[in-house]
Amino acid sequence: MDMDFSSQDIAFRNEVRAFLQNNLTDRLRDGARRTPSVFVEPDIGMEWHRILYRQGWVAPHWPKEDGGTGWSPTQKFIFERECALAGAPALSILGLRLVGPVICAFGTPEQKARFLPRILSGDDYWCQGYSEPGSGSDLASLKTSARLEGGDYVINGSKIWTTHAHHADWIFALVRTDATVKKQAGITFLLVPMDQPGISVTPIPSMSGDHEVNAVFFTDARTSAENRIGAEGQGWSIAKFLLENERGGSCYAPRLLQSIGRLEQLAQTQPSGSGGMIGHDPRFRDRLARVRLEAEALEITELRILAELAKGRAPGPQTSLVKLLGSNIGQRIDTLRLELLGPDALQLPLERPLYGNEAPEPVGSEDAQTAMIQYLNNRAATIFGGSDEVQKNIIAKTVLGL
Amino acid sequence: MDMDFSSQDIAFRNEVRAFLQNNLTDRLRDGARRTPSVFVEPDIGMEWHRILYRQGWVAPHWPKEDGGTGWSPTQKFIFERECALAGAPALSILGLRLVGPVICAFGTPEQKARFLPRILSGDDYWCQGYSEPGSGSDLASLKTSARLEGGDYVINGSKIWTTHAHHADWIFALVRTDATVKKQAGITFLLVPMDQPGISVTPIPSMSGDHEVNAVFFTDARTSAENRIGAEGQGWSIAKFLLENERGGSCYAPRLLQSIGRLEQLAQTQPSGSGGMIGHDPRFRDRLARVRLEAEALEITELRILAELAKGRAPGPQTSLVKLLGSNIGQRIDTLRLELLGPDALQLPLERPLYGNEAPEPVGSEDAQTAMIQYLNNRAATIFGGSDEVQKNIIAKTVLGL
Amino acid sequence: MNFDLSDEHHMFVSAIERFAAPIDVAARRRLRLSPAGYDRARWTQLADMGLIALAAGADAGGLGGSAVDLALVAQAIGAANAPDPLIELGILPALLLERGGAGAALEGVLAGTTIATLAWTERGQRYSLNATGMKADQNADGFALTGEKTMVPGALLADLFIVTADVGGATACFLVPKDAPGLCLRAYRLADGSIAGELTLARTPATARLALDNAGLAAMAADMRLYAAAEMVGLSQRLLDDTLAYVKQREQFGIAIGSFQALQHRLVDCYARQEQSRSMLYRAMLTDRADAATWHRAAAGAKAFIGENSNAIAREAVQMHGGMGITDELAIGHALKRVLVLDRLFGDADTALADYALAA
Amino acid sequence: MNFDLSDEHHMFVSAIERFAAPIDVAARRRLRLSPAGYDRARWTQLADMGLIALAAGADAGGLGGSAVDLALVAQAIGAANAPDPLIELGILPALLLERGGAGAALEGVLAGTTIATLAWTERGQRYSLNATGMKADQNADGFALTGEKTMVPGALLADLFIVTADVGGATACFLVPKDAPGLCLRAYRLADGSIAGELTLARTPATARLALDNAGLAAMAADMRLYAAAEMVGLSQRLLDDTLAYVKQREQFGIAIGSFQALQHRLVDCYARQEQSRSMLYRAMLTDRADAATWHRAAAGAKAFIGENSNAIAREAVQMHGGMGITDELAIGHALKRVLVLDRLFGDADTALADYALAA
Repeated sequence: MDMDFSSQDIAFRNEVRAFLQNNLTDRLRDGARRTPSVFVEPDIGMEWHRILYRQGWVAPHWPKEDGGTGWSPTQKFIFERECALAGAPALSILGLRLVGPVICAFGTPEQKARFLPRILSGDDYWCQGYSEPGSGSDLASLKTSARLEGGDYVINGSKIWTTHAHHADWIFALVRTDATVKKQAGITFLLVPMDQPGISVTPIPSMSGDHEVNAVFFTDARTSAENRIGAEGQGWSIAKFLLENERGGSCYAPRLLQSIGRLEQLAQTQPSGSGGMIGHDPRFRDRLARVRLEAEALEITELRILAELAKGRAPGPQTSLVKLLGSNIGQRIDTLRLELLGPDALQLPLERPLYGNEAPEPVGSEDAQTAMIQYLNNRAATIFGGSDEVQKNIIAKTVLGL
Repeated sequence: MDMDFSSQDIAFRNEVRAFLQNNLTDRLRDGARRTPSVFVEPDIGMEWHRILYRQGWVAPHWPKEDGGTGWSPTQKFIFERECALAGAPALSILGLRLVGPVICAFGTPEQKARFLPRILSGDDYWCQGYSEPGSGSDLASLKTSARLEGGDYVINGSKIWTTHAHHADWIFALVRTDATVKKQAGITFLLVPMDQPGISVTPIPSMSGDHEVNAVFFTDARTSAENRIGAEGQGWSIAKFLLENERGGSCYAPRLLQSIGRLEQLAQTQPSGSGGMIGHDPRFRDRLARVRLEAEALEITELRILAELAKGRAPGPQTSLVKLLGSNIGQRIDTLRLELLGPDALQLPLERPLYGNEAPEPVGSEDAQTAMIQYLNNRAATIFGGSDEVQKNIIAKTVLGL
Repeated sequence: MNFDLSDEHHMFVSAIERFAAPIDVAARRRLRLSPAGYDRARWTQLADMGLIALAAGADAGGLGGSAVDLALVAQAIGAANAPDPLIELGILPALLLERGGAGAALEGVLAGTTIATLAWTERGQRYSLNATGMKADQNADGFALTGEKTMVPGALLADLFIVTADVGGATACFLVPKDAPGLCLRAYRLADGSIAGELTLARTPATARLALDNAGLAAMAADMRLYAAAEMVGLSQRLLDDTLAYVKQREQFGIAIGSFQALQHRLVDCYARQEQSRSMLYRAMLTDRADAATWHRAAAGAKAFIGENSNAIAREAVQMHGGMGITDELAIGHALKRVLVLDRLFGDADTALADYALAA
Repeated sequence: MNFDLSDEHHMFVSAIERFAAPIDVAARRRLRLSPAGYDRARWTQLADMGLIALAAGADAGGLGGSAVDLALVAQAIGAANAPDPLIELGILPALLLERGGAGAALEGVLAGTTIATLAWTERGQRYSLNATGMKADQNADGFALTGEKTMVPGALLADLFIVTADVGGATACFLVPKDAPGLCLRAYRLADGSIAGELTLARTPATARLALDNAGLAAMAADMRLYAAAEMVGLSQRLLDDTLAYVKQREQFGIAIGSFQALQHRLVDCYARQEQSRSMLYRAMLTDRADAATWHRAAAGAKAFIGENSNAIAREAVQMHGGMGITDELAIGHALKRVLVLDRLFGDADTALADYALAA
């Protein structure tokens, strides 16, 4: 038993580190650090996207022939980890992790040629049309309909929680093309251009004051039948393929440990108000230590999954476990950050972005300026991408056999 | 709004206090304090029972005409509270709180005359035949059968978790007299003498080393048809009446607060091993404070229920809430006691009783000698008398309307 | 023993309900997004209802409400998810000005014509009441104040600042009007949508010193802890009620999500927390005030206990509302944010719990 | 990177499984209820399997097992719910005697012919390794010991006591045979059914002093924390496995109780705890030992973390077993009690967590 990387993997890690050192600018790092929403703002995210694109590293999860890197699971893990440790912006997963792999797996050669290069280059920005007002965890009950008219699908209905719809060029959407069959069997997967009169986007303000998600309304919106992925009625199996990717993030620990390290630093400089620093209060100190232990354990849990992957075994629903643990540990960190930063952490600025020249002056510290926004936004971590309740149902059934 | 007792109630409280001062001997108090099992041992319990009997105070929950005290809900509460505060032994609830009220409510005049005086005097010790190996929370699925032969019921089957069956003169049992009807409709409530060849009692050792509960086996055991309470098939409604009484204990807080007070004292004298006392460790101190707050809140929750009762309103399923909270707070106290007493709390003596001349010498302190036994025994608090899960189902349905 | 509301209490509560009813979530958002985070005209209405005057005795021109009255009012404000900073900008200055003998200022506060606010928080002092970053120097004309304060409630509404400052090692309270020389205010938004401020004074003359010592400040803090706890009890009741209603109507997989046992048991835990919070509020507000230490301890314990419960209920309310819970379009998010602010008013849970434990 | 067991590890684990299999719960109870709480013949078998010898290097007559080997053995003991005090009476004295240079005594310990135990706990010192209640005085013949110890493991089995004592402000280890003059032992039963003792020495001559300073003792404690954590991981796996099996077959209301969603979600929480515990164990046992501080910290953190998780799983296992859970007739109760003891071996969760946090 050992938890060491091979010498080849260490050489790869050093290559990644050197690349990050040379290409990850302070502006990008600052933008990432001071973006308290779940998704990074497109200006920062796409700048980093294009740098990685030029390096050929933007799509580690794609097949090599479609523009992927051809990395082993361990290399992918190392890359993700090093990016996290270096404080790189998170890329938008919508094109690269969600619709991209779907097109790679289910698209025709023509669809691949048309869409994949523009996802890689960052020329197209994507959003996801899955959830509907009445269909959250019970996704298969979705109602948005599409009917074929000539060579086009005509789409009516609405989608909700559509992240960055207001930035997107395309939406990939699950639609109902047959209402007469079993609900899962009547669903089709369509790619739809956003820039058309049949689509309107309404912001849904979050309680943090951010505008990330939207409602998207389709009123006789159109897309060519050529933009259907797979066959009619195949949408549900494509959706499941995609959800596995969405839930497949298996590298939470590095970012969590980075956040904890920052709190440990801050705890040494924040006065407790009764002499000494907060970090010396055994109650706070122990809470922070307990979260660190949880994140350190998660780091190994992730490595254990990686070791399975590297042996060519499917990790299966263990990704649900990582999602469950990672999001909950993140929320505990958010709570500790609020505690730690005291009265200053109550500020909730509404200006965005909080980086760059236009950013408002923080009250107290930059950490305090974003602490509340992070706390509020990150309540979503246990809701979106498969809620805690859904993950627990999955694990109970598939892992525990209940 | 106020939380004060009336002057009449205060006069009553003073009367109870004076009585306790004069009658609750050190031997009884010591026996109660050093009995770490859920039920007090009969020698201690029955001695106190007989003292209360002579005073006419042994059955506050019975109708006055059957030997009850005629007290108001507030007076009953005050009595229970003062007994707890004075460290009086808990009486066995089996006769006084469980079968007694059933006989008062459902018994014939002959049954009342035969059984009630001997419960009051303590001449008969009772046990309860409800649960069966296959029927726990789902009590109505019980299988022990009784058929009428001449003037006797002949009983076959088994009961489990029968507290103090090895001390009992009588058992009250739910039996199936008709297997052809809906399961609840075929149940009958019988009183059965224990001293007969058809009954055998097998101890079930608890993990604390105590012998409190038993399995009771019926092999053609007999009881006269005169010992049936209510009609054949009425057993389920009687059972529900009785369970309401069992769950109806609404005075947990005084004993909990007594236990917490004891821990607070101990925390000032137990060295932490790193200078100072455990009570000065802010982590332990805060945990203890949090439990105290929980118990202080429960005290008012109990008073709020009492205020409803005193106005003649039925408190209903709020007793489930008190049971749920009281048992969980008790378990938190048990955990803190183990923490507090350190290595000494790991002792688990198997000798019983731990009071009186034959008692083994404690290691470290008397508190340490019983801490582990209490911790282990009190795991039952959230299981017996309606488990946490059952209580939550009840509250969800009847209070929250889910 | 009686835990029923009196007729008079019912009257307060329905008055607040009527006052808050027109402010739905959209209106609440608009109000909070306005530059001062609140509306002065609405404040006048609140004062006209006598709700601020409740906090002062009849001799001082008030209505002489008891701590029980004020706690029930605060609870009703919470239950209505009302946007009104009654406890910070109404009750708090009224208590201080009456106890500190500033009758003239008090009159305006009770009438709602003057808005006064207490500037006590200092960055380096966290939740402590001891002023060290603001010094008061005595001169021929009285006192001049120099230093910094943060998290001053209602910064853009206030006409009058009550500023705590160090005078020879003790902490005293001074009155400083908003247009005083050397006063500089930087406003910022808090989680509950209100506007707080960083206040800098440079040799700013105080118009008066309140007749209030450290013990008087501690008593005010105990009062405020009780009222913050009371508002949180109201808020968590609202959060729980809204969540129960939601899980009964929201369907997934063809059935109401409230029929899922895992949610049911968690909702029972929330219900148990809420009942315990309410009991703890009653305990603290009915505690005999004859002995200051006992009563301060009860208030500290109640705030720590209720803060923890309310936060837990708020988090569950958001989780069970799913995506809707994290928007700004339901009462849920607004109530959660207000709980976060109140939980830190005059000390967070750790601070209040330590005060409770150490006072034993 | 590789988290699979090696062939050799598989061999250890199956050897322990075979050894433990005949000891069902009834046999375990009988063994634990016997006067010494254990059986010397069984101990000899354990030694014959080489499990004690694993703890010492080849030079010292052992099999030179690594910390990983020993942790996996301890985990297997836990998973089998075996009644064998391997870590306290096997690994612990072997480590101490080897590191302390007591070759002759070590030989008997590895062979299982001598049972040695460490007497370190003092009532007034709680979980601290500092001896203050036992003094060693040097005289012409060597050292004489006077003082008291408590919670000495395996008190009625031990032939040899390794006693920590104060020598001029430092803590040192001395060997005292069970028949030494002035030695007095009072045996008592612990929660896991083993027999511990209170040891009193009165001018009792030590036969040797180990070549071990405070740092050596600290290293031993770190090792023992790892092995206690490993046994707890095994125990909690057993508790979880048994509970999963139980809820699948136990029916109430006509269906398996494992189909109730509230239990399912709690079992997922237990599963998550168990996976995290296992990861933490791997982390600690694979931590590079080159830097003592790093490795001691990892062991302290692992013990605190795993202790908390194992206790939580044990409590849920009892609750979900209902009445059966609180009897002495299932592995559940036995495993819970062993977890309670191990969780306090060389420091309870608070102590270990503080050591971890303060070493940062």
